[in-house]
Amino acid sequence: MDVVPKWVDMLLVPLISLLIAFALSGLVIVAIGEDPVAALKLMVTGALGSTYGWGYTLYYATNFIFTGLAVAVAFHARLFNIGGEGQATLGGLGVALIALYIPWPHWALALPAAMIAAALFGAAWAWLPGVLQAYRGSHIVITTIMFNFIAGGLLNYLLVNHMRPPGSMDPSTARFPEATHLPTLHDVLGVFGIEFSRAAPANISFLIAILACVFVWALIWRTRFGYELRAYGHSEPAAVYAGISPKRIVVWAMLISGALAGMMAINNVMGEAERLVLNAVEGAGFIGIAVALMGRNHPLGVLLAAILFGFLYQGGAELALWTAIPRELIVVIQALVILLTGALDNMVRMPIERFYIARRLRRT
Amino acid sequence: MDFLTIIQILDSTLRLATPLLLACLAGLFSERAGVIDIGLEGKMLIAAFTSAAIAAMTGSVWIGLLAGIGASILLSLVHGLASITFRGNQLISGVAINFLASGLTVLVAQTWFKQGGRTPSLMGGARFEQIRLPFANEIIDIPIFGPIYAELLSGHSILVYVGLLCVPLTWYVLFRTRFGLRLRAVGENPAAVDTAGVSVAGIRYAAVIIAGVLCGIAGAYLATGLQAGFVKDMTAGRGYMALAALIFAKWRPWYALYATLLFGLLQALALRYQNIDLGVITIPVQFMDSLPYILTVVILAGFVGRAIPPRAGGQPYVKER
Amino acid sequence: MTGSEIQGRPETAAPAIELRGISKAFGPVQANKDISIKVAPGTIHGIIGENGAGKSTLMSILYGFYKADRGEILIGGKPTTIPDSQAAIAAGIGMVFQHFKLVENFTVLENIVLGAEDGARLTPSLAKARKALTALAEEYELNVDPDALIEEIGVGAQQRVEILKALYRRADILILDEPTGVLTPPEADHLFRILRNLREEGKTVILITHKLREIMDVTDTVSVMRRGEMTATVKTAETSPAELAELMVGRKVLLRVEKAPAEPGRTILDVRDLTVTDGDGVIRLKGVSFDVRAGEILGIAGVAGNGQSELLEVLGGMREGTGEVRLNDAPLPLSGRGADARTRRQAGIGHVPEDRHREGLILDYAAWENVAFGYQDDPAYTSGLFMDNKAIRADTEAKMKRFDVRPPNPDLAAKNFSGGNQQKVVLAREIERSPELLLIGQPTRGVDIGAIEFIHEQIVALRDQGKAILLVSVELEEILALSDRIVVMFDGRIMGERAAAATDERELGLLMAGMESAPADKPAWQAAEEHLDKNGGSA
Amino acid sequence: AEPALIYDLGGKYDKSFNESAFNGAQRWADETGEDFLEIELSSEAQREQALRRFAEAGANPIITTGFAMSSPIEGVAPDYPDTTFVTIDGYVDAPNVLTIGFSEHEGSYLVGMLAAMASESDTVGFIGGMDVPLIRKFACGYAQGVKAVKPEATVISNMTGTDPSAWNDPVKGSELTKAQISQGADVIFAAAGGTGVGVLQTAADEDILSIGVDSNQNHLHPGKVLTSMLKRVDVAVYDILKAGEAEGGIQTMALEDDGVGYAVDDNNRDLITEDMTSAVEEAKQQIIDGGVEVHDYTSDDSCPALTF
Ligand SMILES: Nc1ncnc2c1ncn2[C@@H]1O[C@H](COP(=O)(O)OP(=O)(O)OP(=O)(O)O)[C@@H](O)[C@H]1O
Ligand SMILES: Nc1ncnc2c1ncn2[C@@H]1O[C@H](COP(=O)(O)OP(=O)(O)OP(=O)(O)O)[C@@H](O)[C@H]1O
Ligand SMILES: [Mg+2]
Ligand SMILES: [Mg+2]
Repeated sequence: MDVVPKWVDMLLVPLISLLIAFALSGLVIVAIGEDPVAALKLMVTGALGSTYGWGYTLYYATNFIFTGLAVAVAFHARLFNIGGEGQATLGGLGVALIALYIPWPHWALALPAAMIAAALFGAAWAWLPGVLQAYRGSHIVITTIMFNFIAGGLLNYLLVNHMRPPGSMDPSTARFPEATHLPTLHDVLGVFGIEFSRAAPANISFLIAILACVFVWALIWRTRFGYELRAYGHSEPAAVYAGISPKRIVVWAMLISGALAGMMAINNVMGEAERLVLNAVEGAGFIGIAVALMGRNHPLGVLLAAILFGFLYQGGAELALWTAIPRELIVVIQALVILLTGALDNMVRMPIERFYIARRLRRT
Repeated sequence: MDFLTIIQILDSTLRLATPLLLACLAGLFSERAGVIDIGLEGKMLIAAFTSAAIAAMTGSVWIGLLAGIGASILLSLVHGLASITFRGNQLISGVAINFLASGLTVLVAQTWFKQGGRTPSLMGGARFEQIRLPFANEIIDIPIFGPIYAELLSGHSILVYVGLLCVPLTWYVLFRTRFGLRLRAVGENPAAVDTAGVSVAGIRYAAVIIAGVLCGIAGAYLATGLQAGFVKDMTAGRGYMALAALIFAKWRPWYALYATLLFGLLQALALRYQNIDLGVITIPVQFMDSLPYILTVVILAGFVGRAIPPRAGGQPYVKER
Repeated sequence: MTGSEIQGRPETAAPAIELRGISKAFGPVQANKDISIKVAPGTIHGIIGENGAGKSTLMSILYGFYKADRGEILIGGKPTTIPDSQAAIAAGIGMVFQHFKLVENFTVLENIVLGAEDGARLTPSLAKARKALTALAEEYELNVDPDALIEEIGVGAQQRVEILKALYRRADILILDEPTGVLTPPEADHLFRILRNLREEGKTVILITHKLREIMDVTDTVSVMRRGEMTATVKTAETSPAELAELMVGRKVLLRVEKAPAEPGRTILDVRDLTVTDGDGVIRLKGVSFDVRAGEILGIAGVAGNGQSELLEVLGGMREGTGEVRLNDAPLPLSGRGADARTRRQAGIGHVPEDRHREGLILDYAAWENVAFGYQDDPAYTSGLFMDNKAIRADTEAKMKRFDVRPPNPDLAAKNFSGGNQQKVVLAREIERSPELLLIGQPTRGVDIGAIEFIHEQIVALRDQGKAILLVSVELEEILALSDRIVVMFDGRIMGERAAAATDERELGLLMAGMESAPADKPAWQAAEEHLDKNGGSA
Repeated sequence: AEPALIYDLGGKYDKSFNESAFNGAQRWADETGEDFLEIELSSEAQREQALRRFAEAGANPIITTGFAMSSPIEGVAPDYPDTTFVTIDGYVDAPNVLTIGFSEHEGSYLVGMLAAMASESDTVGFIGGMDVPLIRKFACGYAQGVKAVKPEATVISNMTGTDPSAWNDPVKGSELTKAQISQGADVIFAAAGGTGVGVLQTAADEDILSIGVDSNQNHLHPGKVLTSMLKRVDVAVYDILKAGEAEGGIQTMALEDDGVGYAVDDNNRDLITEDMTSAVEEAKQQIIDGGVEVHDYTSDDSCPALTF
């Protein structure tokens, strides 16, 4: 019998964890001699106080939705994909190749092609760790970490030696041609007569990210593959018993996970930078872990958590711009959120469980 | 490549392998006790910062070293709390600790020193000096052996020698002491240790704290031995590389030495040569940089001898569901 | 509840162990409820009860492995707190757990020394233990190679290591939790001899089992547990198996299965030379051949770990093997394409796995999701790429009703059903499809007696429909009661085949130890043990 | 409008290039009592956001350091025609972008002469940051200066890396220094941003001379730093801020405008003899007069005095 009701597990526990993480973050701000209330105000106005702020918040959130979904899908098969970073990096490579080397007449044609390329490249980078896990039992956590570093080396090599335009000193590709530039939320909402900052990078990828949430939900909870994936995640011997091939599930779960992580590139590479730079992923692969943990691996949860982290990111950038608080504060907050919602989960859950058990005993 | 160059490269191999070795042994203690530690990186980083900061403020590198070890132990305890006491996910805890360290170090450094997340450069007694081994000057002219002794073995910071000494020490502790027996048992089957009347949590905390001490030394070496001060993210993935070395070493102390020396050599080569021209092909430096990771994947794939981790690794010890 | 004391000892002697009002809950499960018991010194005290009655929990509390929520422990009349196993060891208690607590890749010696070292340095401790071990081995007929790795010795030897561990720590009170579950009957006999020897030396033994025969054989006193409660403590000499069974279950028990003689038809399953090698390269099945015919139940007897699990798994498509297997004369692929559970189901093989928690069910899935488990491809359950949840739910409701699953709620997660009801869900899923061949492993493990009767009836009913049934059980009684023919497995081989009506436990017991017949020159236990040590036995 | 400053990845306190920019702005702020906005980038992907945010907030001019800002400015500048963007070391062709370049080869030439004169082993070293034409321009000027004094001297040249991490890798700087010392170098010029800190440190530890870059780094190891090749980013920044506004265009700061030079102060006065000073001053005049022409690597991607 479940000790605690579902809503406690899904909502209350993460919320309390989150509050503790924020309280600790507040202490950190006090400790470095700044005013946490002022900092919070600045973050809120900077991230949510204008369409410009929202534009950035949603831009970051889009990245995190993709990487968060990637982690969540793998988690359902009990695979811990730490490789979002590398997979998104490779996704960027795919997008860049598509955007640079094919003359597109219109973004509406370039976008699907870029999505496919991003997904394929990301999936490809997740494929080998998946295969090694499935067929050789290599621990996926370690292999995906290794693949992150290898992806960094590969991209570095390509940008420095092959993809940087002649005469440029900066190891980044040329700008993508005009025709591949994606409509921003300014353009999209403009159609409906809604004013939205033209400067902010949030773009049509956000809508694709929402569709990805729906896709993942249906995949996990409605399809036969999702049924098998979750079964495998709960118990591998049971999956074998039911005629579900663990190898197939592991490889496909990683492929889908990698594809989702790779798709992030349509947002940051194609939608924002419009060229491929080094370290374009900026840790979003890791934030995906926090987002999936907080969102309890449910697409709706991932969406909300991604927006929360988008807010943190944009708010943090504002702090760095207007105060002496370094941007690294956000890294600290992010660490505390991962620690409390992910690893110290039981610190919050145990007392609640004890409360429920005591209450049940009193009733009987 | 002439002899002197080889000596030089091996010399820097030793320097660069030291933090990897210490961190690798840290991971070895932790994982042999069944606690997986992705947070080696973070612990090294926070130790690097704390040791440099305290050394800069007190002028004493030894106080700095102690402070660095202390900071690293603190993060170890967080990891212990999450993975031992509260039976959380050890991987996630490790990831969080790495983030925490990378954020906190810069945040505090910026607050204390206002130098863009670094500490002031360390001078004089705030740094570990190079130690000249006895007779190094006298025998340097003896062919072959002279340079090997005087150039390669002599002239390192004391922590390099500490790191090397830790290898036999670790071996002894693990395989020849009561504590080692219990520690290895806890990593294989904690229930056996528990029912034998020994506290699983106690042993695991001890292991995690030892890991903290070793990471502390590794970090302090980076900031006060190898370099003269802390810079942002100065561990640069060494913790992950140590983790890779640990797999490479199949969780054994002497193999850990060989693995970290190999990775140190790769780093030394990559530092010196941008691209290695082999006539037929040119090996790009990025490949050299990635080689430790690629090798680890190959090992993990089981093509070069299988690496079997401690059986209880990564699982919290739960008696009552 | 009365304490007990045995013949020849003064009643005034303080009980070796007294428990007062022990209660223990695991989350919502109340495993022990207000339990009190006295164990007289120098006796063998049995504790009997159904699976899940709380026996292991109670003993683990005594050994400091779990902490009781309430209650008192008295050792030799003195109130003692036992917060951890160290305290238990200090109080002279040793325990051999149902699931051994050994470090697999340590040597025997290291396992014995672990936690009982003499000083910080290991070498002297090991040397000392080696000496002590030789003495103990001689004294109690407990032979093991001190330098062998645990993973390389058989379960019987492992159990001896566990006993040695306790004796090395100078235990006066020895608890054994279901020690015979992993032993062949001759080995069990030897164990009981050792226990009697220990009693002669004045040691106190607590023996947990759910086998009535063993209780009657060796104990002086017996306590009965039911659903977390201690229902009675009686002198063994003054009770009978029937009475104990009633005390265990709470009502009169039918100890026999009613069934008509079998009418075997054509051969359904034909197995030739079936061999299975596991992931570590160990050969688990060594060229097994047999057949199962329509309308009969073939029982596979054997001590756990002698290849029965692998046999079920390879037939069920859960692992690969070599050899030849034909179902209704059509060959079944044993490796590569088609050697999976899905294909086996399509070929008409139903499979009730040995471990419903590990394999048969997804505990977090709702009942309806579990009813589709393994049949997720069934066109009736799917529409395109999607699952047809409505259809599955409707089918589940029907199946739950026919198998009297309680509560009949398809949306309840499997983990929230009792063991018996969980097993009924699995059976309903597999039997309702009328498979040509039903593989069924440990059908009643962890199931209460009421459900056992129901389950046995269903199995026999399926047989009477003319289906073939392959039954694996470590409960010899169950095998004898259900099977029409019995095959005994030892060390991956078939030791022999008997008609159920023409054999008995003694004969099967020898076969289970790998021996064709009783040796003339030495006692059966010794022959069995030596035989097992030499032949690796089971692991 | 407030001016804004965006520092490149090495950070504002790299003791070198970015710090020089900061110093110029600080001097202006101290003198005028006015304020400026600033941000240190911590990743490639932030460049564009920083530009836009400052532009949105009305900052003007927006001064950036490092060639890597070119491409982001190219993308952002057209959206804010009323804002002037300044790129130091970069190049952007847009009406509202001011490109500032320096004659690094000339300054490097002078410190190369000093290195050659100070060297006893006739072997000197160069450690560059990221391997890009700009840094080769330093190296090439330096080598020409060395050869001008001692045509037979050996110049060992290493680059730290091929990506921006090369600007901030003191360990690598230190290792390369040791390697060059083992090859006989006794004066080493570090043109490598934050990596140079490791070079200067190791040179001081091993008791040889080093040459700093961009800012005056003589004080880092008094008596051990021969001189510093000054690249007056501080002057450039100060001038822009002082003027209050900037126009788009291209501006080069050469030897004659004191845009580049070499540093002499109390920390290194004893290292530089009269002879050295007079020789270098003479060469400086000749360069300004056109009597000596220092080859600029970036003009044709080649160097007469050094092979890479
Ligand atoms: N560690 C545990 N955590 C949670 N529940 C447990 C734990 N151990 C036992 N239980 C539950 O407590 C009850 C009593 O279990 P226990 O193992 O004591 O029974 P038992 O009489 O030994 O049964 P068996 O004959 O199967 O060994 C069962 O319902 C069981 O599921
Ligand atoms: N002593 C007890 N007190 C309270 N609950 C118990 C006790 N023992 C078992 N339970 C719980 O009661 C249910 C039945 O217990 P168990 O798992 O042993 O199945 P079972 O006895 O075989 O049930 P069934 O009669 O349906 O076959 C489970 O939920 C179990 O956790
Ligand atoms: Mg039990
Ligand atoms: Mg039960």
